Amino acid sequence: MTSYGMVIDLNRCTGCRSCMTACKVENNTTQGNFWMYTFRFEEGEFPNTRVWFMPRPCMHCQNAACVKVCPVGARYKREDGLTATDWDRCIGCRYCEVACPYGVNCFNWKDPNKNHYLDWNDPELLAETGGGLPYANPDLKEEYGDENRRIAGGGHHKGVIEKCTFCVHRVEDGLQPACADVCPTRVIHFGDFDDKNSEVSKLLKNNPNFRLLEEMGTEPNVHYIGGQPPTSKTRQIEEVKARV
Amino acid sequence: MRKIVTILMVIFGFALQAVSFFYLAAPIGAITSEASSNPRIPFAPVFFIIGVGSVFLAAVVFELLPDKDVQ
Amino acid sequence: MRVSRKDFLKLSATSAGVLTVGSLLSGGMKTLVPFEKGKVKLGEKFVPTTCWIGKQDCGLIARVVNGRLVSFQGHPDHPRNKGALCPKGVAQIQSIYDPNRVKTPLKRTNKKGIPGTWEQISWDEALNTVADRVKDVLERDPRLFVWQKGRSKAKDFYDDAFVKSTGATKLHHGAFCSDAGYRALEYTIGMHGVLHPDMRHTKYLLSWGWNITNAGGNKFCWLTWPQQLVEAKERGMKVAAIDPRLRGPAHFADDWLAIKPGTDLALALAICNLLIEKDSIDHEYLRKYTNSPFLIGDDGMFLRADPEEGEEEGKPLVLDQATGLLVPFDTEGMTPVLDGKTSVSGGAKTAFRLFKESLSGSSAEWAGDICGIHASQIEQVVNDLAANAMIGSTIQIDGKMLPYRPVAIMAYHMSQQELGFQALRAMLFVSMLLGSVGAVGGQFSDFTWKEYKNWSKFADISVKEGPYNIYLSGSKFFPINSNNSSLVAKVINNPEQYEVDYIPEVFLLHHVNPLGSFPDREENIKAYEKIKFVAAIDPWLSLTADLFADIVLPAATIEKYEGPMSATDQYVDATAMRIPPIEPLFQSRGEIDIYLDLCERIGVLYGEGGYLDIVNNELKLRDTDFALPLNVKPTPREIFDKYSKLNGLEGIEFFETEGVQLKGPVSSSKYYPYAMETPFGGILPHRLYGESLLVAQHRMMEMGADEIYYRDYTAFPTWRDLTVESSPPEYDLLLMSTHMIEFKQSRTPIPMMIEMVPNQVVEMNPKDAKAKRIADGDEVIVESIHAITGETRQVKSIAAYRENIRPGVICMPHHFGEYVKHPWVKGTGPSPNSLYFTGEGYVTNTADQTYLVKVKVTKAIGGK
Amino acid sequence: MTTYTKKLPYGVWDFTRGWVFLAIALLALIALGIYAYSIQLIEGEVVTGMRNLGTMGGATWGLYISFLIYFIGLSFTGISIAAMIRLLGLEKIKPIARMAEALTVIALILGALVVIVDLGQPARALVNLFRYARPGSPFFGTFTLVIAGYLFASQVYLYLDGRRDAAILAKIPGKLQGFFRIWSAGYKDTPAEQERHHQTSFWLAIAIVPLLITAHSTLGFVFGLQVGRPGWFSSLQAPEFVALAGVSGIGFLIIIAAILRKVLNTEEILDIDVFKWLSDFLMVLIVVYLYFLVVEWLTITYTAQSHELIIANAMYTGDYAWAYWLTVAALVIPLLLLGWQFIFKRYQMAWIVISGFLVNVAAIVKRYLIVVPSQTHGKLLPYEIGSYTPTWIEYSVVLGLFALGTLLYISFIKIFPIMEVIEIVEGGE
Repeated sequence: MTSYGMVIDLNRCTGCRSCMTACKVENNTTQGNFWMYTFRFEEGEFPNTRVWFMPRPCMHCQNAACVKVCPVGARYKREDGLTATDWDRCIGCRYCEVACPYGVNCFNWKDPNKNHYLDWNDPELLAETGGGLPYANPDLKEEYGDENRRIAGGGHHKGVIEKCTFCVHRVEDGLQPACADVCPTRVIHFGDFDDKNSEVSKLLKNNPNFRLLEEMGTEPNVHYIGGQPPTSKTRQIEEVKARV
Repeated sequence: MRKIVTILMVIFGFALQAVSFFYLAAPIGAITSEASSNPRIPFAPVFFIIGVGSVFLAAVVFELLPDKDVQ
Repeated sequence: MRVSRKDFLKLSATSAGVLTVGSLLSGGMKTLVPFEKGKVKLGEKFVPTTCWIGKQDCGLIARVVNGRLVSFQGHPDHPRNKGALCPKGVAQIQSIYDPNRVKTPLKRTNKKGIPGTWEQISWDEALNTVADRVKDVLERDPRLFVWQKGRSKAKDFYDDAFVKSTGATKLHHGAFCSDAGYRALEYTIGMHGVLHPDMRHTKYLLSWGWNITNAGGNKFCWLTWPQQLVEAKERGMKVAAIDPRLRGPAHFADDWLAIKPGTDLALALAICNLLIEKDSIDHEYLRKYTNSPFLIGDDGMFLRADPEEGEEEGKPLVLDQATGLLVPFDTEGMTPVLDGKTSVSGGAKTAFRLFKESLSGSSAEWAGDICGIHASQIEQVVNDLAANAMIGSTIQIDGKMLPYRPVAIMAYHMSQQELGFQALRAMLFVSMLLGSVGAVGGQFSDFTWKEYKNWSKFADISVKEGPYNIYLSGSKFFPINSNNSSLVAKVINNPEQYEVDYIPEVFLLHHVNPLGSFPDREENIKAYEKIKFVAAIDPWLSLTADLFADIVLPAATIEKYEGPMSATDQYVDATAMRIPPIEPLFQSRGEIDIYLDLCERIGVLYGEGGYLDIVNNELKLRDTDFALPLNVKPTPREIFDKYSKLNGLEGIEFFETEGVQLKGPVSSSKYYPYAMETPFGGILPHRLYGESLLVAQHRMMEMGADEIYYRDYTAFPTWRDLTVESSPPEYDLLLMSTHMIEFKQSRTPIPMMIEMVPNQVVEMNPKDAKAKRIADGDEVIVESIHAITGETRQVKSIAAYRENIRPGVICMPHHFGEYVKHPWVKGTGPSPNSLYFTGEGYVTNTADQTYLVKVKVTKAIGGK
Repeated sequence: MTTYTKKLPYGVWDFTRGWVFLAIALLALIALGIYAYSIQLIEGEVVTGMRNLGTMGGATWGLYISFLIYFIGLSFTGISIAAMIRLLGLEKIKPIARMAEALTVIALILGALVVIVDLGQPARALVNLFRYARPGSPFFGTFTLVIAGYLFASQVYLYLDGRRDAAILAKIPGKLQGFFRIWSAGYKDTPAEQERHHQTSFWLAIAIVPLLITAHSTLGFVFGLQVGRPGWFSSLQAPEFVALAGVSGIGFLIIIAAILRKVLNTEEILDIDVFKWLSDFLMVLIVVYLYFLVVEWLTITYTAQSHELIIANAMYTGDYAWAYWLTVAALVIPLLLLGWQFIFKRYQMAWIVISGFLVNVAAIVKRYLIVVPSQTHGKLLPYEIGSYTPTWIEYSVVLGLFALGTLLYISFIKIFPIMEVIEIVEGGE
């Protein structure tokens, strides 16, 4: 068995948000949709202030609230631990979004072609690129898994939900997710928890660790080391105000 | 006769509901694999609705079906 | 055919001499990712190239699918980024395909000073127009031609060659960066750099104004330093942050001294004083390698031996400990007195003694009051420094016993303050007293100990009588001069005040945007109105170009040949190139192409002393088999092909397939000055005592320069009250500008980044805000005042509560405002540059810009 | 006793000018709704005020879902009244039985529509729901039991109850004669048939009561089972939903009955006793619901679990206080009115109707309070507090749905007697 997951080392995180950007480029997510989000936190009062950072991918919970509530089975668990979203099946009821305690789901409120930052159909650009998003990643529209379902978030269909896929298209290719790959200080470690010799298993074994909102019983596959979970006293600074 | 049809319909209705709810539709409970996101047979939910339908349709049958022994 | 990405990497590894960064572990950073790319799909290729956004030129691997750039990932073998990338590095893909790029050469059709209306013209017409104007002024007076570039994205051989072949006046951006720091280090130890540690070994680091999580330190734009820092932290290094704002050092700081901006000199002096008091100083280093034992006469000059023939002045004298006689400082086998005086010639004292005396008042309490921190915190830092410096200890590196002083300072933009030059000198003194300069784990400032040209220049600082050139080099105003282009603007606006007898006519702006990037915007606008012809080479239409350019030439971004770039991370030596993953978009062209054509049309391309000749020289191709013929116009690819061959590679193909040429670890004998056959490469003695500064001061006085110009030309750094502090009391807050990693060093508006930080904010401590009845998120008016002229400037922005900023200080990040013609910069708010001033009181004694001004913040009435 | 010869009773097939004007006005509103919805279809739901939770700081469920609960709530009455008439033999409220049943059917239709309106991919939904719907999802109940089953059941009920009247009216010549004949399906009103109908409706009633409870509970579970949203996770949700459904339903029925009483001038049939009963019943339900509110308030504030508390503060004192206290007022005032009438046995139509109206205001606002605050303020991670303001699109669509419902109702009145017909005596006396 495989059980993919992440170990995120808060000690090393500089909050640079490279992971967020790499995710956006790799998955061509539209404006306002952040599958990966890095919190920038502040605690305490001057001069006893603390500033720290926390990347927040989808937790790919083993006991995922979103999967339970999905009325049509568009959101499902794979044997390898990934929580997948079939963007061909989703009916856009957004039940997964209200059910998820981590706020990782992104709905396509708008036609993605009208929501990709710049006018990619500018005539002179058209002559160069033939139109459409120039850096469109071809892997995203493929089918993945034995079930052959389109879960790599290539759709960005209007009226469909989407979220972090752990870059399933890269993982099935033997690569790690874009966020883990790009991280300047190697904060994000991706691997198989069922493999006792994997980097992530070792990190987990050798470090005190926690999972977000453990009390929700969602059994996240994303573990944190080198820090403490945010409390009600933790203030977010420089928050990204996602807009469509 | 009329009673029988009606009762049969009711039984069939509830049975169909139960079966489609618990066995034909996507399994309830822990979801660990892609399989559990699909109904065991396609359009299982329709069977459930048919079940509900037939239970109440039984009432119509009960009232509308001509009663031999009255004739 | 299917090549696996794995092979691709192996290939690069092997052909680079079986070196992968993995094997050269720099700071133990794991380099190759746990997973390798599987199959390369049809129509897909991976092109190794070099990032185009930042300053440190990270290695990239561009994924190209059917001729389209799809993504960038970090080059796993590149020492500087080891497979990682910063947010801009990843996001630049958006700006490459940005439909708002300048697509064709443009010619202005309306009057200057207002947003331009443009006519698309052919390259021919554009180049000819520029060439004619340049030729015209060159014939009349080369001084009328000014060239300026924002930042060279590689070895600047090709623009240097242009400047030299045309004799243009070259302006920099450095005066707005850390040049005062460079000058201080060049003056004191002859190194071209500021302050950084030997991260592999440092145990205690003073992160002095280093914005760890957002901005670069010395030499690197950003990524490499945090990489080495986290490794060092995990190794157990302790970090004390000296910063008015904790956002930068964040959780990496073990201690936080929330110092008042602009007072670093006082703190440094106090630290020096305390170190001397508790005798935690490296006597041997100070005696052997600095001028601290030199005897200083009461005129402030060195006592010198009688000049031997050939010398115009004699060797400085020291006091021989053994004999008590005055002997030349370099007498063999003699130990000079470090802290002493002599009765001869009216009681001369050693430089060190003078320094000690000059510090007598600089107690922890004294500095604490000035810097707004507790004396105990300063004492704590001093104790940690003393404890960790382990003065006298040595360590074996590559079989050599070297001094081991694992304490250092990381400081870079610290010099952007009124006393910047002397502050950096004083900070360096801390390391010098501890003897950590060049020691293992100690204080470094450049990657190799090569003498920088200014070292000898500064031995005798020339102060000429006017008339001066437009940036006043060697003037009585700014004898040490960092060539501040806003000061140039001021000069252009009042030439006679600065004894300048001409005004330049033709400006060529190479990806530089003075109006957008530099304070002071008003001065610059006024100046540009006086310039007859302005041409811009730029992929985007900068504010400057939009308002004042006559011709705009579209430059390519990453899609061009450029280089060579050093790829060193200070421990591993490597070279890289920028390789075009796709053809230049639109009608844009690489700058080298542009300069080649321009020079040809100006008539300075061919022949001796021509552009090609200088290129040969700069790339060391001259007089080799690979020299460029001086009568044929080469392509950039040919130039780099020759360069590659010269450097023992089969040709440019090497870089086109591998990207990085790994040359192996920097040998300790190159890295550690104590391991060189002549320590410090003979760049000695280090100038604790700034005799030539004093000389310069006297000369300036003689020439009748005002005190404001000469007051900081002192032999030792001396604290004085800052000009900004003389502002009216109602301007009760200090504005300091900051960098955000989303924008730091980025030269273009990247929508993805702007989305994350959509607008300017005024970060202030809730205590200050509440006192002014300003709520978090309120719209506020920030008004700055010029302490001398009383001029005020205003911007509107939004208040943001921050507990990580010391009360009394507010911060505004840079890179906001409409600095370029682009839909995404609209409504991003003001730039702090519109609040800053330049010129006397707001530049250092070396003409470097300060980013500090007094402001008052009020809640905007009827704000949206 | 009134006798009818040619004319159909209760204004059936009698299109007065007032009726026509009303119909036209309603059609206009429906058109507006359709226009608004078409914009939403083309542009996507960006035109609504809804946004993502988390980084967008919005509410991803808004007005539509609030009204889904409201409409399903309304449907409560029809069936329950009908069932009670059968099971408790409440003959005196028999006159309003059909009004109630019609209300149920139409409310359920609106409920079904408003779900579709909320979906991002309505076309897909129509297939995928029938194809993939998972019993594991609390929505399963809403889609199947509530909307399909419940709708079907109430239609059967309406149909069977109408047969006798259809049979009577089938005797009267006119355009609708054929229609009535089909409806009556050979009903002769023989004692045997009457007996049989009594049996059926009795058993139907028995079968329906559990359905009633499950239906309204499942809707409660849609929220009550969500541990991830502070303010939602509560075993009280289901019973609360049932209770509030009753309150709004009865309230709405009172309004309908009162209006019809006027326009069909049937004061003598719909006498004050009917309304007495309704008002007392409503009063009881209000008391029950208020009890739930108090319990809710106690549990949240007493435990003071930080996230729950944020919601609580938002509702009791913060951004949503206005709405919360409006709800409370709109429940307490009717309670006082009705209670006062109950105690002094002095019943006044005006007060009863006002109460009916107020409790519906309360019901709508409370549904909004159930849906929205837990999304905008119920952040378990330190996201920014969000906000949600519906856009004109959402208002127009909801208004359109209301108009549609009304139109359906008044149309039904025109093709079928809304109250039980009194037997025709040939020739009369």
